[in-house]
Amino acid sequence: MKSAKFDHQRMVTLEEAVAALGSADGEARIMGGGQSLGPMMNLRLAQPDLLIDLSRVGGLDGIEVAGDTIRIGARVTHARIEDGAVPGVTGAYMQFVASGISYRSVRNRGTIGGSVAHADPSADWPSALLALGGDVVIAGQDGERRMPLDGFQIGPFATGLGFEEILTGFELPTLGEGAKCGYYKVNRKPGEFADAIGAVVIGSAPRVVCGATEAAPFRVVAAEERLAAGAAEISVADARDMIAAQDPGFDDYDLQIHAVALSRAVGRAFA
Amino acid sequence: MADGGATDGKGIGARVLRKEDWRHLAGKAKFTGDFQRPGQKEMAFVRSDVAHARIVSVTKPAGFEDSVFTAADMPGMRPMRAPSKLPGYKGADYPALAIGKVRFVGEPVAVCVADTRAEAEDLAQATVVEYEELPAVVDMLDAKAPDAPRLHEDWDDNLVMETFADDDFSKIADRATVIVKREYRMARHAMNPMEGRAVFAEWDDRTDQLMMWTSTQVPHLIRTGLAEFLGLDQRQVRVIAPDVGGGFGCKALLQPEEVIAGWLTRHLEAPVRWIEDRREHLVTGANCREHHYFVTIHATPEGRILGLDCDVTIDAGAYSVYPFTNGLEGAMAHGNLPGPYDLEVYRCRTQTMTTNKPPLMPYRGVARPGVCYAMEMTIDALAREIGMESHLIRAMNMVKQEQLPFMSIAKKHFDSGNYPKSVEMVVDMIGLDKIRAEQAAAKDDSRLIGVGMGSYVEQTAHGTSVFASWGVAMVPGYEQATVRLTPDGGLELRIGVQSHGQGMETSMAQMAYEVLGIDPEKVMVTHGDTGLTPYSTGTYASRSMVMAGGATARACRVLAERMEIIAAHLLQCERAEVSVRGGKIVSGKGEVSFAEIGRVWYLNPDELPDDVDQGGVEVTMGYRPEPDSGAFTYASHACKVAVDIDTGKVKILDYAIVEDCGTIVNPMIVEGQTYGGATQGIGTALLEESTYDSFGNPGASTFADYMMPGATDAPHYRIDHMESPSPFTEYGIKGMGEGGTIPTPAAIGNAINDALKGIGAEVTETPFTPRRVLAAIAAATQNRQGDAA
Amino acid sequence: MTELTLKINGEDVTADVEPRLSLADFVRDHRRLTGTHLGCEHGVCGACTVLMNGEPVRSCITFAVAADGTEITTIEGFDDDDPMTMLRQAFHENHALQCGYCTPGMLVAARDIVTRLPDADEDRVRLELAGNLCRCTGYVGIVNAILSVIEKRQA
Amino acid sequence: MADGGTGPGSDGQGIGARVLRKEDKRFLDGAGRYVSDIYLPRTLEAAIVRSPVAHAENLKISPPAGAEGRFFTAEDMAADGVQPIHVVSKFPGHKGSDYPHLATGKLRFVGESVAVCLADTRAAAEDLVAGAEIDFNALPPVVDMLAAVEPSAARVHDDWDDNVILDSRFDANAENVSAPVSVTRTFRMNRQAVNPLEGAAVLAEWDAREDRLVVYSASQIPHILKNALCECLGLRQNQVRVVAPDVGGGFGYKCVLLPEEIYIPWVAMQVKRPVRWIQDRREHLVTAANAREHHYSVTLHAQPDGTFVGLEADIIVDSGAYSVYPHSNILESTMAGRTLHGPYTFSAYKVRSRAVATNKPPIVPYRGVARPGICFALELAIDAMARELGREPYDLRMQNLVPPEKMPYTTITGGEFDSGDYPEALRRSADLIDVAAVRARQLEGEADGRLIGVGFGCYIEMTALQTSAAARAGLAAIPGYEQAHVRLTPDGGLEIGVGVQNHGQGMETTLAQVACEKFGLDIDMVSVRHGDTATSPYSTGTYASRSMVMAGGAIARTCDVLGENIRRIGAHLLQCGFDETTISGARVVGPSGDVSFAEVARVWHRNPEDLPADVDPAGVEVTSGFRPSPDKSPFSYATHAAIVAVDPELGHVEILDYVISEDCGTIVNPMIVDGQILGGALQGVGTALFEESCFDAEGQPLSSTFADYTMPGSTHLPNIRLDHLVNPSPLTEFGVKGLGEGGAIPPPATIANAVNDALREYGAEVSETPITPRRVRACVVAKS
Repeated sequence: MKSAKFDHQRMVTLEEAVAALGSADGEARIMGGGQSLGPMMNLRLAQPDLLIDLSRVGGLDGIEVAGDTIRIGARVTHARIEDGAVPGVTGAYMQFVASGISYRSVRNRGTIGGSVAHADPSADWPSALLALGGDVVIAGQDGERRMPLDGFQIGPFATGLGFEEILTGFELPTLGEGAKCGYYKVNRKPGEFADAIGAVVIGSAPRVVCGATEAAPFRVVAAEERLAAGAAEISVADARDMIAAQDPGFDDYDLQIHAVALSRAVGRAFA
Repeated sequence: MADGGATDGKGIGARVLRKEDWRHLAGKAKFTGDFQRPGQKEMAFVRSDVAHARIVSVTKPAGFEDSVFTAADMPGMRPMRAPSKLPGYKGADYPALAIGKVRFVGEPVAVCVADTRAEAEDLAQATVVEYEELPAVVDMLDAKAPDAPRLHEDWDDNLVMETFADDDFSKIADRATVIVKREYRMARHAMNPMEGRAVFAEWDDRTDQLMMWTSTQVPHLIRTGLAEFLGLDQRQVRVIAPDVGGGFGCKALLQPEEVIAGWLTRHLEAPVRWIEDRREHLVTGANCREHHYFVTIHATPEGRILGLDCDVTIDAGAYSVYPFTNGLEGAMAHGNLPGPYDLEVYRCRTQTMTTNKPPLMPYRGVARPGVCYAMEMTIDALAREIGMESHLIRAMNMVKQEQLPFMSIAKKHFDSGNYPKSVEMVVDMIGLDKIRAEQAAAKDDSRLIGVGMGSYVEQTAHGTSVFASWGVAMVPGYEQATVRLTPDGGLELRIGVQSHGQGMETSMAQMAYEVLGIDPEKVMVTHGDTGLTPYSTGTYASRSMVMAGGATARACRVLAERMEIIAAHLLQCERAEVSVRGGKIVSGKGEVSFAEIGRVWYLNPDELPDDVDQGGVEVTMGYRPEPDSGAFTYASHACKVAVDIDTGKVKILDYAIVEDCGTIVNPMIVEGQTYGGATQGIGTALLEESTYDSFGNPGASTFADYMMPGATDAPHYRIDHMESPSPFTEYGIKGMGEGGTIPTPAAIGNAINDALKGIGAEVTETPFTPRRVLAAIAAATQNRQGDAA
Repeated sequence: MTELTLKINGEDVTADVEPRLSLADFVRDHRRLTGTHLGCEHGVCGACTVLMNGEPVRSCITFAVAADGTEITTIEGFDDDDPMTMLRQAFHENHALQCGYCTPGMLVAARDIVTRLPDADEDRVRLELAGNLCRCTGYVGIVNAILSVIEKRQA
Repeated sequence: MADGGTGPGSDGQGIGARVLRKEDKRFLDGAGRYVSDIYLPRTLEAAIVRSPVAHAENLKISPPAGAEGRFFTAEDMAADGVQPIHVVSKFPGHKGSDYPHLATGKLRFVGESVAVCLADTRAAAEDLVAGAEIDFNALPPVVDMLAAVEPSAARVHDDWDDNVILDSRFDANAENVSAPVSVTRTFRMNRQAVNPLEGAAVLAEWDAREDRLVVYSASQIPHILKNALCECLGLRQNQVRVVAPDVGGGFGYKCVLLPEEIYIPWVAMQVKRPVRWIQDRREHLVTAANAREHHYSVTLHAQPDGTFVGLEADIIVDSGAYSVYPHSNILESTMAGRTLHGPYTFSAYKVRSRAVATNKPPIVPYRGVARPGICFALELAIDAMARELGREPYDLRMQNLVPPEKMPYTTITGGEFDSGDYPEALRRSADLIDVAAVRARQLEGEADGRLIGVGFGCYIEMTALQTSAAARAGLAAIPGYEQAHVRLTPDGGLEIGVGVQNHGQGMETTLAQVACEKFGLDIDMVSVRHGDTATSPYSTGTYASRSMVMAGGAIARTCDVLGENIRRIGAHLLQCGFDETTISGARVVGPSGDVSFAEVARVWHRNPEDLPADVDPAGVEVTSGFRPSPDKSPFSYATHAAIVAVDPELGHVEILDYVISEDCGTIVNPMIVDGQILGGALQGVGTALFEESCFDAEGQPLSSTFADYTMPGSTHLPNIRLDHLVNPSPLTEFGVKGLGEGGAIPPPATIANAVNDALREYGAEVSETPITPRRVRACVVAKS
């Protein structure tokens, strides 16, 4: 079970990296920690012709608070977040999410940027960050641009990134002390990809996400309205209706566990 | 015979072609140097370039301190110690790496480890050893001087050991009116197997064992020695002798390099190997023969030899070798000097001296080439003295067939044979009368023809009691063999001896065939691996065919009984009605193949009888001849030479051999062993010499200055066999691996002296180089001129 | 081929490797450090766990080229390491291994637990071990061994 | 006991001692040597072209570009005269089928070997695989075992008239099978993979000096593999050597012959270079989805008072496409049919068992072999009966277990239980789990809304398969007299050679303990060598929980013989009579003194001049053998009990408590016994809750990575509480019984019963493994 052949280029600047994406013949992929891409390449499910290695590119592993946003570099590892590198309530929420991602030895290599760019529907960050809201920071040939997390992921393994663009980081809201966060992941074994995710962040306005679907994670509108109206819990039965209303194509069991995840995420937010 | 061997010519006596040949012919044999392991390191040695000195300091190359090891850097590695119970024996521990002092040129002082041999040699070259030189003891006779320097400070002389036999000569004085005195020397040389010594060591964590592939004749002895000197349990050592490119004795002993490799691989946690190069071999392997004799024969005018009086000196080098010590040569000389002759009185004193040369090792023939040479040359001198053909003296004085078994004056228990007959036969073969006529008719007085012969008895496969009497560290007992029937009716045969050219993978299979009638093709002979084979002291002393062959026969007979029990059940008949015949178990009611037995035991045990031996179809059995005083092979060699008295060059014109090694297992192999041995004897007689200058520096460290016998030096041998089975051994087999080397120097020396008898010259020192021949002629001419004046 | 310079068990190593060569195959087949085992080659079983710059990583899904400039420690590189010495003894005494195949990765992960989480309790230890599969022991001996080392280190 | 270990000088390293494992150090140092760790110069790596479909015909293969001399197919093997694996059985009506090493004409399961590609690296070899093209006509696959028995089903083997490999009946007093109270249920235990952490691995070369093929393989049965290589490749036994070095777990998967173990060595002979193949995890999960998969419809008949009367069952075992060497493809179905009764008394028995062929990998005997399935079916039926009768499942079992006073007990199908107290095991586990407390807690209910349940599972396990039983099945490997080879080393240590293979069971320690028991010598002086046909006597190998009983017994017998020779020499050195000597503390003890083994060894090897005249020339190296007498098997047994919490919303099951009361006779090393049971139990938990090799309607495997196949992990079991009964077997040396497999047998039954106890208010019952959240939810939903 060995990867197919590919070329490997180590980049020193983002500009080089973007240029390499453009000039590559065949499929070029950005390699962050490689913890998602690595297994797929060993299984030959992914066979890029060129891997662009960003490990030497500066400025991708910073964490800075600037007013009401926290800027997090794409190359920040899950392990750093788990160890509390992100401050405040936002950090506490992200710390909880990070600690449930795979295993420590994977978290030491895996990066938040890689995870979101890879856009595996069952991964944690796409759902967790969607609940937080904020922007994705993207480098391209015309320099840097931002894209809201809302709508960034458009399907399984599909995002709004252009072919010649690189995800360089995130700008996330710094949640106030009063903010409430709840995250509930249904799986059978710690570290496994999720069977269902419920993510709830109540900052300025409630954001409720149903994740680990066949497609992209989505916000559950009815649930957000219910919470905005002051509710402090959502029953499983109600959650089933709310999710079903958005027609995610679940069978009864999937609908059930996503509803339970949502209901229990709300429970955790108010616990 | 009770055994079930069929008689279609694959058993004892058959000229079976060798099973081991093809891998060598295909270049696929695996010698120690052919092994590779990941991360393996190469060893190279810093060796002493002085014969005798104190080590003042060893300076390692800067930056490589961890890659160079001296004895001080190797805790837990003990000097090799080879004890002996012989009275007065002084054994000197042999340190694998020199401790404090060096005692011969080439002695390992430090070992260097690197990824390649070249890099390791770089380190050796860059390592500086400062010596405080001491006067060297180079010659064994000088070594006896009271004021001679001492090799070993704690000794009060340089004497390793003395033996005495001292009969009263007065009782023969009135009859023994002819007294012939001579002095002889046999030079030191090297054994030179084409594959030098080689060691590959690796620690196997899975079995918690030191794995050592080494070019040895005695894997089980090496295992025991390594365990002893590295402080390991025996179970922690596995020694494997893979294909071995010749041994001839120098691989029958534990080598410093083996101990060092064992220590290094364990402490470096990496495989290490050392492949001896030819220069290393010629310098550190200059370790055989080197005897000196004063011989006096007391005889009647009719040529009856009544008494033999001899002082033997043996140069044993600096240390005692494990396990056989450096006293073996002296003890053997003492016991074998009288040869096949029936004497009345025997006085013999052997002195084994320690010198600043490599430790003496038992080379093919062990001492007997020296004693045979001294005795046989003196017999010819007697013959010339009394004007009688020497073969008549030999025949007259030899132990007669009707006297056998016979206890010789040196306490050798001769078993069987007809010694004088071998003399008569070889005289016929060489055509003595024709040669005499040719000599008489000779016109050319610059090319003199001579004829000479040599006879000997060789004690082979001598067992427990003999070695015990020498009190060495390793006494052979009951030789073991394991036979295992395989599920398809084939046979695995495991023996602790080691085959390195003797063809045992074939001859041992012939033994199994003789007992079981199983095709040698279906017999796999496994040897040379302490992990796979039962214990054995190994291959030396011409013992393997007698001992391991005997054990194989015994084990096969037990296996036959066990198979018969199963077969009787399958045939529904009585145990007594079945017997092994021709690779089957047969009875009046039908027959069962070995394959059928294998199938039932392994695959369908539900068909086994209740009285089956639960030990199954794998048997380990042992064997020792009774008595174990040895089987005595003997032979007479005769040769015809031409001596060019202008150049001193000697040419062998004809060479005849009559030998008797009892029952012959495989004539092709027996003849091969004899020819090879005789050619090594020619090397000893005419060519091979490890010379030393007065400081103990070796003068022959390449094949440019060390002469090996080549195709042009070896004659077309003519051989004839006598076959007197030994009454003491399985099938009457006697050992014969060494014999070929024994009488050659004597036969050639006698032929030269026969050629020179007109001049009155005699050669008395091997090798008989042109220089020595011319010197002898010059000396004789001077004497005559002296007489004339 | 890509050139690669790194430290393995304290030794400087330079090599030319195919980019597709995994770090695990590099240490095993090129450096002959076979203590690192492959159990799944997709990052789940943990048998291939080694330290990169002191942190445990999956060598099967980390390409050798990604280890350029790092310090790698494999199971062969812990001979003078106190926590590992304690863990080895504890694994031995608690029968924390049967076939031994998961053991090297298990030990590297265990070392991370006892050093990073000096106060871990049984539940935490089990949670942290979730990324290392053992098919023989039922994890009982392994968990007990790690807990006993944590206890010793607290004393 | 007369043995020396128990005499003075014994330092507690013999039978029963908790000796730490001798083999640990190398593994802890990362210095174990598995097949993939062995390096041979010039080795070529193999990758395999495998079938992409479950069922097809007219297979055509076109080699990839640049593969000249590096690409091999069945045609090449046939041209060389290589024989296929043909596994026979003596059972009447058994349909045999050859197992082709490489597919010929037909493809019968996804992952079946089609061709071998060689290159300098595995990656390059996989490049070749990707370049190979195979063409075929797809056929309708036979995927489900129930559909497979339908007349309309496609045929896995064209020359068969149906897919039933063997249809066997095990009726006894069948006409009286029914009784007033009956419960009928159907159960399914799904297919899974064995998943040793080290997959299969083969490295082969022709060794010119040994003049034979040397095959390194991760095998439990090196000698049997050697037989197979000789049969298939037409080599003489003395032309093959098989080495099973360190092996990373086996569990049954490695006690059968794999096609790779034949064709990789054959390829190595063709290219005249070493060739290795290391199975990767995806290959394992696809081609080794070959364990369990039973279907039962069971009716249990009882008197109103709960006394069991009759047992009726129709069993189907999905045996996959081929028959494996040497254990065949009917071991599971026949064992299931014959021993469904478990440890209970029945007066009537009416059981039909069928092995059916499907287009899936050939079934292999996974740890527990059939018994996890039958235990699951019977024990769940018993709980159903208990609910039917309103009885505590615990009481009902008590009432029907074979009581100790009936030992030895002949079962309704003619088996014989040798010894034990089955009710006591149940009683103890019930006390440990505290049924009463669970009932009380159930009344209170749980704060988190989960449901609590308690369950039991009882079983008996026939260990150390006896000769006659194996002969009845006509297996290709019939165990006979197990051999051991014991050699006294020149320093008084022991080297022991055994033909069984140790891959985690700690035999390098436990087998050494047997010698310590006999001689009382320090265990550090004993080395146990195994796993190499050249260094060990013949054995059918390690399976059927037989090694400790058989190899241990053989070592004991061999030590007795060696002990006599040692005493004879010792007596001579002590100048006393042979009969006056005993062995104790590695010394020969006489009336006036003693002499150490080291001294005896020195005399034999180095100073034989001091040997007595009557010494046995066979010396101090002995091979002897052992078989239980009479030729019967010892039965281990246990009761497992568990408390679970079921999350009715998610269907998740958590094990809160788990206890085991077991009896494996005399315990050689308690630490290792516990380790075997605990490890087996977690595998049972995997079967119960997680592990499933799913196939779609086309027979495509859906669980080809650990992402789709859930392995039990460190969080899935609390610390099990273990309790031991010790009733020595009358049949064996020291009274030991086998125990390697037992732990894996009852967890599916125990956990399922606990889940059903938790769900009883819903009236819901799970009846299929693994008990996934989806399945739990399904039966909750169905009832509510």
